[in-house]
Amino acid sequence: MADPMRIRAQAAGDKATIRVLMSHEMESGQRKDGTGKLIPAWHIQDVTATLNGKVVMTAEWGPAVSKNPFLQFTIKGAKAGDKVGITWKDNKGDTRSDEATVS
Amino acid sequence: MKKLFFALGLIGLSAAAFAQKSSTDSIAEYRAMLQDGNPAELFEAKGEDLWKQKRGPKNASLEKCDLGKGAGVVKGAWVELPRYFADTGKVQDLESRLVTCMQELQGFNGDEIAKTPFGKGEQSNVTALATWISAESKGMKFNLPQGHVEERKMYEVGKRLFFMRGGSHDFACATCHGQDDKRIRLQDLPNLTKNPGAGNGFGAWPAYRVSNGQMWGAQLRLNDCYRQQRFPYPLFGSEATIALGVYMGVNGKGGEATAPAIKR
Amino acid sequence: MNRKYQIALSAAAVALLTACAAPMPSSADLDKLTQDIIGRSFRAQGQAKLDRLSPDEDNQLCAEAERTGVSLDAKVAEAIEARNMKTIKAPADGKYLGDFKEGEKIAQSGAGKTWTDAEGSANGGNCYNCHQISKEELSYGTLGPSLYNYGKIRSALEPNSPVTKAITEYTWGKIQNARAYNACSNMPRFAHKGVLTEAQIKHVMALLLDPASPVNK
Amino acid sequence: MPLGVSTSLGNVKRMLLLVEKNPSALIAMFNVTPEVEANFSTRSKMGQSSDVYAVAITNDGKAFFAKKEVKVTLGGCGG
Repeated sequence: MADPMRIRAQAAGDKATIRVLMSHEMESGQRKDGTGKLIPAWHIQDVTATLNGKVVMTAEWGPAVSKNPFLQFTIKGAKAGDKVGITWKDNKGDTRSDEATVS
Repeated sequence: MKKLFFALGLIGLSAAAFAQKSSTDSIAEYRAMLQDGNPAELFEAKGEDLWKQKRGPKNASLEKCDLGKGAGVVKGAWVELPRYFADTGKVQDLESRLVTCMQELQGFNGDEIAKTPFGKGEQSNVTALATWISAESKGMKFNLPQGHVEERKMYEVGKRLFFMRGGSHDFACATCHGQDDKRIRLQDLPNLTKNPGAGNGFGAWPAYRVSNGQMWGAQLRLNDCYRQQRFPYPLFGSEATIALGVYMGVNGKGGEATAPAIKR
Repeated sequence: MNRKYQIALSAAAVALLTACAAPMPSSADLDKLTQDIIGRSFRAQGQAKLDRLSPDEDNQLCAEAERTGVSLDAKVAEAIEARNMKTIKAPADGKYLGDFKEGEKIAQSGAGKTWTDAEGSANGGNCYNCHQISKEELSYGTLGPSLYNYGKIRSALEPNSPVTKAITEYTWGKIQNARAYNACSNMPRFAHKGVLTEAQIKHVMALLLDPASPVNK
Repeated sequence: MPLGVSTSLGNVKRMLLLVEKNPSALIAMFNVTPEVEANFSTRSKMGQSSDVYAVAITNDGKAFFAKKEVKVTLGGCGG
């Protein structure tokens, strides 16, 4: 199973800034291994963000997002104590969900 | 039919564009943008778990490991390493000391770990542990002990190694890191013979490298310096690498620990 | 009586001093310890063999001067320069300039001679790591002086002029073995240490001295 | 390479980040809801210097874009 994400959710005024670090190889499919064989692409495809269980953002990613991806976005109306959930799914079907509380 | 509007100013795209400004400004902007989310945090979390987890043939955690400030004391340990350890009779840096603890407390084979390539197996665990332990000293000031004669000897050996010219290109560490305000390509080179360079340079590793997505400990940092210096391969935890650590760390006394940093 | 007392006192003072200083070895012993540690700390890997750890006399002298901050005795420096001057060879066919476009590629490349480079693969010159050269390349280092307009500002672009001849020969020698001109130069000795071939050095020469090279625009 | 895209436009449905010279040019597409700001940051691999595009697509199907040239330079040893 994939390693946990690091999610920081910080409220300021009537919104919260969400910063996420995900643990993933994000193999581009363009690199070759030691024997010259192409390493198959392996990357996060779908990202979903929820606020207290309700979907507020979805994203589709290509293989060119950096290894151990970083994502920052802002949720309107989120306040301290709210739960922010992030789920990613990669092209091999592996998935990971983590949650953080807005502070 | 969709219409395409040219709407610069309505949409902002931020990216450090090297060509459009002075290169120094662009690089500063690029670095500032990186600071926001340092994937080293992922390794810190892993390292903390590894410290507390019961592992190895003896099914023990590392919570009794003595990093120099007493069994189990993590905070502030890193800014006093490398230092002399009476139980091994050696001056050890953070990574070599961790291997000692993994051997003594958890029953791993220390020689096997030292021989494992960087980023593989238990070696990647050593890096994660070092990342977490260094982060626990973030913001503290370097204060390597020089009270024991072995520590003073290692400083002098480190100094000799730092200035030693060799390999196919006659390079020494000092060739790149012995002067103020120099660059290699666009990269600023810290002067490691004194502060602020020594504290800044030595105090930044372990660091996450964005260009290859790898977490590098101080041992790998030195290893790659020697590679590019065209020297032979320095053994993991070898006395030469530790002596250099003592030399840089003592020169950096009073400098602030910034590890784990994020690098290009 | 008085005298004896004085002697006893000074002996005690000396004893006290040595008690503090005794454990720290002499500089020569530390040199020896460093050699022992080097012997235990490295392994040969790829083309980077252990003989690379045995510095020649030139390197030993320069490293010591740099470490101690005591500059080399003028005579010693001259001897280093004279030794290195002897290694410089004029091009076999008398032609100093190759193709500046090839020279730019060599100046850009930092490849070669590391334990991860395949043995026998082409080496680069690493020039941009330390020098500004063409105006177009923004990513240049500052360890060495700027070489932009190298030939132009030295008035070395006029064919058959004595200035051009002198600058050309000096530049050739400098790239072949920089320490013929500056005993402890940080610049690699490209010909002497087999980093660049004669043909490669000609290309780098052209980058610096060909009137058509972007460097001289 | 850190990349950010933001807009003050209302009624934005989608935001895209593209690197023209990447083998797969589309880096990321964000579906915007009323609960989030049209402002996202992520990081991309870039093999060479290229134009980078940010595109915003509104609910009525219009597309707006901004472009920036990003130069990828060679690093030295160290860092």
